Amino acid sequence: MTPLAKLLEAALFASARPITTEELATLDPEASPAAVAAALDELREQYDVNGHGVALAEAGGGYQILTRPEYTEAIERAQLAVRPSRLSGASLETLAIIAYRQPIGRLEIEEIRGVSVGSVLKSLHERGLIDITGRGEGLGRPLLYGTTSLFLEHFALRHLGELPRADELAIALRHLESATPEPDETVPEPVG
Amino acid sequence: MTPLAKLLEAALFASARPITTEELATLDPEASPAAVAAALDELREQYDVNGHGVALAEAGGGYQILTRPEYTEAIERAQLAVRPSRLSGASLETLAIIAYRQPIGRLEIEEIRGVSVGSVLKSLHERGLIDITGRGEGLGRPLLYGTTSLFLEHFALRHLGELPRADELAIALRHLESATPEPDETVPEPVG
Amino acid sequence: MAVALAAERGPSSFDVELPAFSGPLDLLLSLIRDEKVDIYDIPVAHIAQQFLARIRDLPLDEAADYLEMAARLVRIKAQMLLPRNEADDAWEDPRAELVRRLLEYQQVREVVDRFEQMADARRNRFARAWLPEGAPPPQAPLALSLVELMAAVDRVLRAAREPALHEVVPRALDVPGAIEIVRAVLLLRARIRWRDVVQQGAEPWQVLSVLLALLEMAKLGELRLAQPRPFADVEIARDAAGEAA
Repeated sequence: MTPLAKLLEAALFASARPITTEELATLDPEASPAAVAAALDELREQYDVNGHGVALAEAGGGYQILTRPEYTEAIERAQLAVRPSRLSGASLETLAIIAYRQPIGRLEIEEIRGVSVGSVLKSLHERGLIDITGRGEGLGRPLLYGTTSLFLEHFALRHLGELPRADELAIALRHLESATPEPDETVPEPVG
Repeated sequence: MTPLAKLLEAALFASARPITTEELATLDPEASPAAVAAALDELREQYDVNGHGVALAEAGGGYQILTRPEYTEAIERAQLAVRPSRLSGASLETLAIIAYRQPIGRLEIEEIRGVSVGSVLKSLHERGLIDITGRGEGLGRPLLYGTTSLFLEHFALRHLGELPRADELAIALRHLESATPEPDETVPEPVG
Repeated sequence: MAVALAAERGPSSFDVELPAFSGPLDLLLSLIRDEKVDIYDIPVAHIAQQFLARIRDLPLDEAADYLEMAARLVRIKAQMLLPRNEADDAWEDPRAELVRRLLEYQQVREVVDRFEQMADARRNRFARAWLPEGAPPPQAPLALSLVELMAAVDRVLRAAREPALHEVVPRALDVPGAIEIVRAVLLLRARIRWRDVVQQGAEPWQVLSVLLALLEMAKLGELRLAQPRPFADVEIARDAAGEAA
């Protein structure tokens, strides 16, 4: 392996989170972006061709080393590491809406989900999957939410452009967008 | 690499602590102690002979994978060059009020912003952008905040008088603050 | 959350079943599927009855979201019963809004299914767990621009001055505001770049406002604009004539 590939490997091993290419480039000020890209290719090949228990993965705008899925069960059985718990359905629904509609306020999410989402937003924020990205216009200047790089990592996405596209879904989003603008002003009368 | 060596590599990578040979043996119930020892040798050799940025190390009665010491310095140096972080909208608004209206207490900031700012003040203080500059008059002698020299440094300003539109904005903010709560107070005097 | 609570309460008929739904829309979709009805032609009276039956035993604190939907269904049912003129072209199906929401929600569920697959694939791979000890990593340097600070002042003034009214009209361009910001920054620095006056993640109206402001100021001779090569960052230079301050 070239010295640069070794350096990148050491840096990736020293981090639990993905490292962006810009950050990798700062490791060796002499190295050109092309050289960094070549070294990453070299590392990937080393892991894939030579046969390793780990592999180079891309997520959240950066690179990280992850174990190969075929060893997960054995590692968990030996109690050497534990898989993180799954997100609840309520969290996933909220996250899906934020991912596609960001920046988006709480009321809008509640309008789509039909339930209040205060505590779900709080827990997603605490887990670092969403962040407050600004304030909206209008009454009370509501907080707006967006997804974080940890969100991308959680779903092994390189960037938001890799989200399942609307036209891949059974019901096209465009269709709905055009019908959306009507705010739900006609709140039903309380039934007496 | 043999399947057992790959499994050991994945486990050593995913574990938060060094793993003993007994624990390594539980990964594959079929593997004999001799086979585990041979796989460890194979992994060590793979790292040493092929040239890697990491190495197999023995410590605390167990094994772990460590980055090679010659890369430590470069990795630490690169951590210093991490991506700059940005202030949130709420922090910026609070900082702006303090910059133009210092010295100012928490309550006055909250009157202008309409939300509580306790945690925002704490984080601005931790970042060294604001400091406590004194105590105000009145109930409880509230702490007063002002900006620091680090704040000026960030904007390459020599003194606060160089802030754009300093007079105009300071007056505007003073209006807001005194106009909001007390209806009995008259229009503030024009500032000379 | 609701799942755990209700499950603990034991096997009283609906309690156990209901929390499997993540909300009233989920329950409604499931009813539509179970009853094999056309989502575009929902028999509201029947579905509303089923819906009410399913939520009857929900504890009040959990039922609020469901009750709102129940009220909506009852209202739609009533509207459907109103006599209407056959020739009335303007008649709008009272169910239209509900159908729209159901379709939208169905799409969310579909995305959730995909998300679950993606998350499971990622969960099956471990990241590095052991990390070298040492001093905590230094705090990342702070990116802070004067433009951001000025924009914050603007927001403070705007938010505090304007009575809290709901704005329905989309945000108009704010060229004068943008001119003031560019002017303030140019007062301090003779040469700036596009990035210095447009915040990261700026909304289209903000970008447009700055663009128009720059063109206007260039026309007035306050600044000069240059782009060294295609797609390069636009350079903004204070014009000697505008350097009055």
